[in-house]
Order: sequence, then C-alpha cells, then structure tokens
Amino acid sequence: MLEYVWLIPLFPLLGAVFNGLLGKKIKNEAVIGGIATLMIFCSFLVSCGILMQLIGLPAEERVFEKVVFPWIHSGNFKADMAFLVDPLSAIMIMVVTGVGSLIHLYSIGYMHGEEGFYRYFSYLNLFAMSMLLLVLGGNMLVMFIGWEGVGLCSYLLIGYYFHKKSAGDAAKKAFVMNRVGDFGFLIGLFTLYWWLGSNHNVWTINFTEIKAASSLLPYGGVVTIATLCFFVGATGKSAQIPLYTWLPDAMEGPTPVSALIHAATMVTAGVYMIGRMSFVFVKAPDTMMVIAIVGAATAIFAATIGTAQNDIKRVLAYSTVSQLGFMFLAMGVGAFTAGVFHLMTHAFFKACLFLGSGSVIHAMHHALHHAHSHDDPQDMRNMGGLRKAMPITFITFLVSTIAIAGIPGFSGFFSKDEILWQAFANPFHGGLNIFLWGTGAIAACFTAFYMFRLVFMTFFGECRITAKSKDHLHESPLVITIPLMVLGFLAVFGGYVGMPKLLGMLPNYFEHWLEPVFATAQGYAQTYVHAGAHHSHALEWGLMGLSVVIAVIGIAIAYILYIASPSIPARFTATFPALHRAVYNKWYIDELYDFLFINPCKALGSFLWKGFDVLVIDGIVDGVAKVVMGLSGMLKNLQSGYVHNYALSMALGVVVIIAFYIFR
Amino acid sequence: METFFFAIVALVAIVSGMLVVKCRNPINSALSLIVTFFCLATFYVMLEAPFMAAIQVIVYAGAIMVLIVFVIMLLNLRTETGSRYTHAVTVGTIIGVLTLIEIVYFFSGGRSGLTGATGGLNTETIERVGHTELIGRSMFTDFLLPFEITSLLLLVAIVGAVVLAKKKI
Amino acid sequence: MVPLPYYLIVSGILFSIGTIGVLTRRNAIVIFMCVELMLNAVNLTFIAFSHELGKIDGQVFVFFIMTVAAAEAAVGLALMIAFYKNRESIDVEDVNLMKW
Amino acid sequence: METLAMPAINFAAIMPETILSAVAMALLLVNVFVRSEQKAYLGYLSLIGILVTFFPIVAGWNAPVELQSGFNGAVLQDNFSLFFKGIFLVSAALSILISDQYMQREGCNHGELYPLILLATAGMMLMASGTDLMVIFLGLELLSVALYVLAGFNRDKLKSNEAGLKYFLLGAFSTGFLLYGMALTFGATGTTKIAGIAAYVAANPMITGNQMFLVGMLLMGVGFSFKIAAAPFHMWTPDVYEGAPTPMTAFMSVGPKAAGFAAFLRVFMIALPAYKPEWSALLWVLAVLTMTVGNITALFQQDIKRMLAYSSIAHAGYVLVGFVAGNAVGTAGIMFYMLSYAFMNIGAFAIILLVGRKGEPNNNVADYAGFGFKHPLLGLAMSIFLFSLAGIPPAAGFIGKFYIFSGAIQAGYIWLAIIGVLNSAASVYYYLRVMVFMYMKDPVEEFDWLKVTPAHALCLLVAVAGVLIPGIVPGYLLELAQKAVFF
Repeated sequence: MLEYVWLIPLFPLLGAVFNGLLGKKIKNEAVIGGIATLMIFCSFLVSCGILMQLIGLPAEERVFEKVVFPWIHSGNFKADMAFLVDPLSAIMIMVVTGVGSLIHLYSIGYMHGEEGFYRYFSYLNLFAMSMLLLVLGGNMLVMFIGWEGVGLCSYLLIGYYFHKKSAGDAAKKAFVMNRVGDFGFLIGLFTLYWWLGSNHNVWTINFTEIKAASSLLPYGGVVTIATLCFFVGATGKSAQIPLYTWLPDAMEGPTPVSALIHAATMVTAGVYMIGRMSFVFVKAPDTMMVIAIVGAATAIFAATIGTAQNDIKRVLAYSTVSQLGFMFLAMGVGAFTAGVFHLMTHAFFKACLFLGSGSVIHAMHHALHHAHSHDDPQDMRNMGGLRKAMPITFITFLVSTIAIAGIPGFSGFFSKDEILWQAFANPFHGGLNIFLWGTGAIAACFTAFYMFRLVFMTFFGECRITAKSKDHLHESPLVITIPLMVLGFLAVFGGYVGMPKLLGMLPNYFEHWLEPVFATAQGYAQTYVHAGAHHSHALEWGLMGLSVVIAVIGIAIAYILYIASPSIPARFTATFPALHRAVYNKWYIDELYDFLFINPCKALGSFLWKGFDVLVIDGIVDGVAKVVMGLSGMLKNLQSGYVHNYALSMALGVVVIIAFYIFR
Repeated sequence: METFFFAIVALVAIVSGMLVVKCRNPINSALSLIVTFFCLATFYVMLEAPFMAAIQVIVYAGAIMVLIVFVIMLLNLRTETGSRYTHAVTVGTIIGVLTLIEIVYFFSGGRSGLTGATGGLNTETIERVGHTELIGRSMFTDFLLPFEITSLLLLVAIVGAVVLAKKKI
Repeated sequence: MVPLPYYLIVSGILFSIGTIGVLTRRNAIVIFMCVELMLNAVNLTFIAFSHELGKIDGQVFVFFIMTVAAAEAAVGLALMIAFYKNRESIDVEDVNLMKW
Repeated sequence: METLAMPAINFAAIMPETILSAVAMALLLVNVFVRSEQKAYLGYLSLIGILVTFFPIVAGWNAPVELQSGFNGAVLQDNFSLFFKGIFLVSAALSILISDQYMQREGCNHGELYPLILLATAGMMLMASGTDLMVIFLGLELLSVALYVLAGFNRDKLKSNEAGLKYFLLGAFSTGFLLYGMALTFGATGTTKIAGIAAYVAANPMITGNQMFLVGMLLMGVGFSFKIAAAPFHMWTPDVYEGAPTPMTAFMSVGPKAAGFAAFLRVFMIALPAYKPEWSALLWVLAVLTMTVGNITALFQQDIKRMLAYSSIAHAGYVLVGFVAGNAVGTAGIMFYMLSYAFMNIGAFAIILLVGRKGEPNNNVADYAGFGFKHPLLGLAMSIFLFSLAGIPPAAGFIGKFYIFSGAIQAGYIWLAIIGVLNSAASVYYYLRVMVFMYMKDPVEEFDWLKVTPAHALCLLVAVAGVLIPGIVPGYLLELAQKAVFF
C-alpha cells in the first residue's frame, strides 16, 4: 500500500480536473458532488490502508519515502517529487481525507442550488490535493507547492461569492497576508539551505536528509534566524499574531469551506510544519520561546475578542485563532505530540462546530427567506431556542462545545489539558512557564464562556425571530446531519487514543505513535535544557482539576448570564406576582454584573478587535501599501514620456557608474 | 609641425561639433556636421588610413548627410522655438560635461592605457600593399561573416524604409 | 607624429558634445545627427587604436559602423517621416503620447 | 597578385541563420504575388521556415568542436547558443502565430512583417553565437533595426510611430555607448575576438588594473543593459511596448531580451572573468534596482500592456540575479527562465490581443471584468500565464525563479536572493489584480467580438503546455540547460 501513496493526492486532482472541465456541461449536482466526494473518499481509503500497513511495521521502520519522479536535479541541488510517509504525515492524511470526505458530503447538501456548484467542488478538490501535497511532501519544495496551493484555493474559495465586495476584499486580504508568510517560509528555506550547504557542503532541502544533518546545526545563531523566518511563514498560514486578521474575514466564504480550510486543515499547516521540522526548531531556544509567547498571546487575545462577537461564524473564527494559539503554545514548549494531538481533536470538534453553525445558518436562511425577513441569518441575536427545531444539530453542536470547553471525558479535554500541563511543567522556559500556563488557563476559561454563550444564545431560550419564520425552521437533510453525527462522535471519542498517562485507563497510543518522529528533537532538547524540575503526580492531578474547574466557571458564567437570569424573572413572575418588583432588582444586579465584569471584558474585547485589529495591524498593512503606492506614483511620474528624460536617465547612469569605478 | 596641424584640425572639428549642437536651424547643424566629418577624414589620413578617409567622405558626408539634408528639406523644418523644458538643457549639459571630465581624466593618463597586443600593420606594409587592398583582404578573409551580415542589415534597412515611408504598399 | 592620447581626447570631446546634443536638442533629426557625431567619435578612437597597435581590425570595425550608420539613417528617417505624417512635427517633446 | 586565403567557412555553424535569411528573402519575393487579404500564407510559410530551422539546432546539439566554430572564430555554435536559438525560434513562432489576426484587424497586414521577424531572429542568433565583438554588434544592429521597423509597423497609428521613433532614438544613443566600450576594449587588448580578449587577459593579468579596459567593459555593459532593459536604462520599455503592435510587443519582450542576455553572458563570463568582482558588484546594484523599479511601478498601472512592460523589466531583474551568481546553476537558471518566460509572456500577450479590438480600446485592466466567466478556457489560460509570471507553483515561472535564486544562494548572494523573493512576493499583487477582475467582478462586456482563430488557439495551446510541462516535470529541460552552460 505504501507504494501507492501517490494515489492520495492524485484522486482529488482528477476530481478537480473533471469538475473544472466538464462540470459546467454536466449540471447535475448529484454527479458533480458525488464524484468530488468519491474522489476524496478514495484517498481516504488509501490513507487507511497506509495507516494499517504503518501500524503493522515496527516503530523504527515507520518511515517511507516514495519518489514519484525525479523533479529538479542539477549540480548539488536536488529536489524530487517525493512523498514522505511517517507517523506524523499518516495522521495528517487521515485527518485531511477523513474530515475532508465528510465536508465534501456535507457540501452537496449545503451548496445545493448555488450558482457555480461545479466550480466550488473543483476548488474544494484542488484544495484537498494541495493540502495532501503539503503534508506528504518529502522535501521543502513539494511542501511549498502545497503551501502555495492551499493559499490559492483558500483565496478562490473565500472569494466564492464574488458578487459581494466584502468577499473579494477578504479574499485579497487572505492572499496578501499569506504571501507575507510564504515570503518568510522561502527565506527560512534559503537560509537553512545556504548555511548547511556552504558550511558543511550538505546542499539539501529533503526532510530526512536535513534530519540526518541536523546534528551539524548549531544551537541558536543562524538556526534562530531560519526558524524565525519559518515561524513567520507559520503565522501567516495559521493566523497567529500579527498575521491573523485575515482569518475572521475569511468567514465570507461558504461555511463548509470555513470548516475544512479555516478550521480543520489549512490553518494547521503552520503547526504541522513546525512539527515536521521539530529537529531544527528545537535547536533554536529563542525561537521556541517566541513561538510559545506568540501562541499563548494569540490564544488569550483571540478568546477575549470572541466574547464580543455576535456573528456565529466570527465567534468560531476567533475561537479557531485562539485554539491555534494553543497548538503553537504546545509547539513552543516542546510538547510536539500534544500540539499535534490538539490539532487532530480540534479538527474534529471545530469542523463539527462549523458544520453545525452552517446547518443553523442554512435553516435560519430558509426560515427568514420564507418569511421575507431581511434579518441576518448569521447573527446570534436573531436565533434562540433552536434545539427543538434542530435536535441533531443541537446535540452534535453541544457535544463539540463541551469538547472544546475541556470537560473531562471529551476529546478536547485530553489534548488541551496536556498542553496546559506541558506549558507548566516543560523544562525549556524556566520562570516563564507559570505565565504561559496562566495565560493558557485564562484563555481556556474564556473559551468555555464564549462557546457556551454561543450555545445558549443559539439553541436555548426563546426564539427571537418572528413566529412566521419560526414555522419554517427545520432540521437539515441527512446529507448534512450524517457528517455532523460522525464528527460529533469523533469529538467525543477521538481523544481516547491519547489519554494522559496519569489517568491510566488506556495507554497513550498517540504519544507512542509519534515518538519516533520527535525523538531527534527530544534528543537535542536534552542537551541544553536545565534539569527539568520533577513535578509530583499530585500537582498534575491538581492542575488537571483546576483546568476542569476553570472550564466549569466559564460555563457557569455563561449560564448565569444567558440562561439563568432571563428565566429567573419569568418564573418569579409566574408564581409570585408580588415579587415582580424584586425581579427587576435582579435585573439591576445583572446590570451591575454587566458593569463590573462583562462590560469591561466586552469593551476590552471590542477595543482589541477595533483598536488593535483595525488600527494597528490593518494600519501597518495599509501603511506599507500606501508607502509603496506613493513610491509607485513617484516612479511612474519619472516615466514622463519625453525622450530627453529617458536619455538623461541613461546618461546619468553611465556617468555615475564610470565615476564610481574610476574615482574610487 | 604635424602636431600644430593636428591642433588646428582638432579645433575646427570641436568647434563645428559644438555648432551642430548649438545651431537653431537644422540645416546649419547638418552643414556643421559635414565639416566635422571632413576634419575626421583629415585625421584618418594622418593616421595612415586613406581608404577610411575616402569612405568617410563618400558614405558619411556624401550619402548619409545628403539623406538627412534631404529629409530636412522634405519636412520643411524651421528653426526650433525656445525649449519648453529648459531643465533638460541645463541637466543635459551638466551630464555631458561630466562625461567629458571623466573621459579627459582617464585619457590624460598618457600611454599607460594602451596595452593591447600589437599587429604587423605599419607604414611600410601600407605603402607596399596599399591600404585599400589591406582592408579588402581582411574583410574577405578574417571578417567575411560580419561582411555578409552587413548585407542582411542593409536589406532590413531597405525593407524597413519602404514599409514605413512608401506611400502605398 | 601626433601622440595617441591627443586623438583619444579629441574623440572623447566629440563624444561628449554628441551626448550633450542628444540630451538637449528637441528636433529628432538633430538628435540623430548628434548620435552620428558620437559614432564618429568612436570611429576616430578605433582608427587611432588601429594605427597605434598596427592592427587592421579596428579599421574594418569602422567600416561596419559606417554601414550600420547608413542603415540606421534610412530606417530612422523613415520613422521620422511616418511620425511627421501623423503629427506634423518631429519635435521630440511632441513624442509624448505614451507616458507613466 | 596573391590569392586570398579564405577562412574555413563552416556553414554548419551558421546554418540556422542561413535558413532564416534565405526564407526571409524568398518571402520578400513571394510577397509581391500575394494579395493583401491572404498575407497569412506568408506567416505559414515563415512558420515552416522556422520549423526547418529547428533541425540544424537539434542536429548541432553536442556537435564536435570543429563543427561548432567557423569563420576564423567569428561564431561558435555551442550548446549555449543553440539553447538560446531555440528560445528565439519559439518566441518568433509564437508571435507569428498571433500576428495575422491582429494585423488584419488594425489594417496593416503587410507581407514584409514576416521577413522582418525572421531577419530579426537571425540577428538574435548571431548575437548568441557570435564570438567576435563585431559579429555581436552587427547581430545586435540587425535585430535593432528590424525591431525599430516592427515597433513602428502600424504606420498610420500615432502610438506606433511614437514607439518606433522613441525606440530608434534611444537605441541609437545606447549603440554609441556600446561601441565606445568596444573601441576601448579593442584598444586595451588589441583584438575584438572574445577568445582573444580572454587569452590576452590571462597572459597579462596586470591589465585588470587598466582603467581604459575597465571603462570599456562598463560601457559595453551599459549597451547590453539597454537591450535587456535593466534600470536605469529601462525607460524606453513601457512606452515602446505600449505603442508597438501587440504581437510585436510580445516578440520584442522576449527574443531581444534573451539575445541581450546571451551576448552579455558570453562577453562578460568568457572574455572578462578577471573583472568578475567589479561587474558582479555593478550587476548586483542593477539587479536590485531593476526588480524594484519594475515591480513598484507596475503596481500602479491600469493599462495591461504597460503593466506587462514593467513586469518584463522586473523579470530582467530576476534574470540578472542569476547573472550575478555567475555559477553554473545561475546560468542554467537564466536559460530555463528565459525559455519559460517566452511561453508565459507571449501567451499573456496573445490573450491581451484577443480581448483588444481595433484601435485597442480594451487594454485597461478593468476591461477584463468577468472575462473568466465569459470565456472559461481563455480565462484559465490567462490565469496560468499570470501565475507563472508571478512565480506561483506549479508553473514554470516558479521553477525558474527558484532555480535562479538557489544559484544566487549557492554563490553566497543571500541578500540578493531575499530581495528577489521579496520583489516576487510584491509582484503577485498586480498580477492578482487582473485575476480579481477576471473572476471576481461582474462582466461589463459581452466579449462577443472575440474570435479565436486556429493559429491563435495553437499559440495558446503551445504556450500553456510550455508553461505547465516544464513546471511540473522540469527535469529534462533543466538538464538541457545545464548541458548548455559553457563552463
């Protein structure tokens, strides 16, 4: 099966070509969507086969490189079209093809009747191909091609509703920010290539060869520069500070796209890349610290912003940024396994959440459409009480929310708790650890709060749309709910493969599985870290308990604010009319609450959103653009159209050049 | 004596060169240019290249300049009115003077500049064989290919001139 | 015997005068004449070198430069005539339809 | 009267040029008998001539040395020049394929067009294989004179006149510098043969301190820089490209540039390696200036032909990066890049030509609104060309750029490579703008005038194949380019 690894990206490519060329003629949605889904599902089957075979091999033999064809060979530069299958890429292809298949299936229902149905599936398949190239690439160049490819497809899919100006702008923003990141990636690649080549005559960009030569790399120095450049690339693709503002805007695309590209797969490419080159990153302690700090900062930053959003997809978008921050935090503290584990569980529950929100939007859209209402179907203030109308969506959504909030027994708990524990107990960052842990823990609390706020506002309480619209609220068709159920199932049980040792009920398969991949990195880490303080099990138990408590606090706040308070007055009014006035007092308390806790928090959130996002980040981007445009205008004016000026420029060039050389 | 003669011719060449640039009327410029060409022909004779002097007069002063004067007449060009963009004149002159300074600076280094491999061409050979034959010989042996390319070049020029300027094609 | 640098300096001066002409004159034909002046300066350099080094190559080169000058003159003047037909001018400051 | 000692005339060494010139002359004769609406047949005949010319090029690959050189060392048809000759032929063939439709539309379908293109191509070939400064100079002039005419070919249109006149005046001016440089080089070394100069420098290392030689080299560099449109000698490019008939713009944006690079490379790397520190420092600055000026100015352009003109300046800058590197990888990268550039740029111009109408009112980027939906296949082709120009994988432009930059890195010019990558990242913006209009704006026009002739379709097909195949499987072509490097 391993020999056939090239089939994995080939299937979606065929699907993309087929739909791109013939889709317009076929017009039959079932055929178009069916073929696209079938293709990615075939890739999934091949991936399963490869995973099985890999499991059958002894741990140390689980690396396989398949050269499909020799690509660029010249002098000492060599890059093949090669695929690398190892435990890490095996997990990634399973996630990409598995979640990808479900989202393709879901899209058939969701995109029903959209103009350019074939275009959508063609892009989606193309995206899957690029993403598979990215994760399977045996050298940096193949990876880079995938890297560019996913950026391109993301651009095409964000701008899918090109009639909307905001969609076009969002697409451009995403593409430009991704290009900044790509630039960092290329510079990092060049730096590493040049340093290894000129100093040790190892001209290579092949991952296995770099791994073999990684012992030649120094600690810090040039590796810090190279890894920082790579990290810039990762921040662009994975929406970390400061290049994250494109991701919330990217919600202009269709919801399944948000689920696949902007939650489950593409945005995790940065994490994957760091994992793939862990043996290089770990040699640059300063970079590791930067990654950890940026990750933690992004986690809390995006979480606070998430509390101030009312658009259901924007909440999820900021949540994604925040969760990606957790993954980077894990990478930065050397807990590569935990980071990848969170990547996987996050793919399950966040895809489920996005698809669930898509289901809600779908239903809302239809309901509002029937009632000829022009309310925003994505605004949570228009929702409420949907649990009765959409039970399956509600249950899967709730399960995923519990998972992301970090309640024991659900997948998110295992991975997030592992990250927090590693942030606290890792031997890399000394005194910084407590801050990293604290930031992460507070971010987790915020996460629980805004996610349950989302659930309560959407599914509980009274329905806030008109009664007429309400009658048209229906559960989505099977083609939409099946993927939801599968993902919901995974959101609950997907975490059991990586259960912490402490709980001890199941062995931590996940860690064993990835051990050979990160062994080299761990080896390097041993040589410079201070003797890691040994923490007792009691402490670990304690912190685990604390993180559960934190999550519960977040949920409780959300409950009080969005469920309990509105319902308490209602009950009081019903049973004790005399106490009506007191209920109003209750409201005052609530407002005090608002004033003391929620408003500052919301204010901070919207300040950070409006102030930082819009002013600083966009300001920098716009500022650079303005300067370049000004320069462009200046240079343009030099091009005056007069032959004299052109001749003058030439003569001036000659005079300067000659003067420089003969008078030097 | 020869140097004195050289100085006079050089002076005439430079002054008439300046007149090419200075004259407002294109015809006057063209006539000054012809004077410069004759001065250069004189130099060629002094440099023992009589054949080059001859074709300098025939081709340059004769053919090319006649063509130019003819076009000037055809287009009935008048004196230039004052330049609309005087900065071009100032800056252009400054740049030209800078070029001049650079050139004089590095040529005034004396003979040291000239280091190239020498050949067998000297007064004796030229007088014995004849300059025209020497040129002809090397053109048909050593420089046969460039000579043939010239024919293509002239072909392109003829076709081009016809395409661009003929009334009806 | 006139020393070589004298010739070179004279040719350099002529070359610079030609450059100044190209940079300052506005009549396209005069600009072209100034280019011819530059080419002649180069010719003088070539022949002076050729004489000094005793190699005929330089003179042959001059022969080709003259041919090229003739070819350029034919095409260049044809272009000017074509331009004049449409624009009634060969002032290069009128050659500015396309810019920026 | 002694007989002339004729040199060894080796026709094999100039076979491609000979065939092209012969076909050109034959076409001039045939032209007289062809009615004006049937001039397309001349185009087909010239294509046949070009196809025939491919045979000596293929046959001459890896030929023994004695078959390569001829005419007393005036030409050397080595693999290097053969590769470039291939590029010239490709660009000439693709331009001829798209010429007829345009020329008929604009009412200037004169039969002289094709002989001029063929002769210009012969001029480029002489530049690439010339090993004598005289041959290089004459090849350059043959090319330039033909191009002056081609730029002003639409003689009833003021823009075209203007393009021709500007190109002519500035080209003649730059020729002055080139010739002065050649004269000084001749004076310093006593020869015009490249091999002779190299041998002389090797025998007299002291000469590198000679200022006359140095200035000669610099002035020659200036002359070549004009031809390849490197800043600050680039300013003619946008105006000439905008004004020239579109097929000729396509032609002159690729062929002459490649020819300029071929001659530039040969003169500097073979005759003047002793000056490498000097000229690579100069070219370093020129490369950075060229890339940056080209890209930044392109950002503002509304006219798509002008935008591609500035982009072609930027591309010359990327190629100069490979030149600065001065190693085998960089040089092979230049060749690979110029070939893929021929496909992608001419392909893009072919689309521009289709979208345009008589008098070319449709050259604004905004005129492409919705083009991608109205004509999906043409839109796809244009996207492929733009992606390749922007250097986005898997198009050939990416491989070429990557290869050039990795050559620069191997030579230790890491900053130059970084500036190059930065520039390339910035350039995406203006290519993307066209894509945005094509796919993200509602169509304004119906594009119903648009007619794809078979010749045009063939050109686009070849161009797409030429961009995609070397992009996905570049191995074979890169190997060829490597074998073509002369060291």
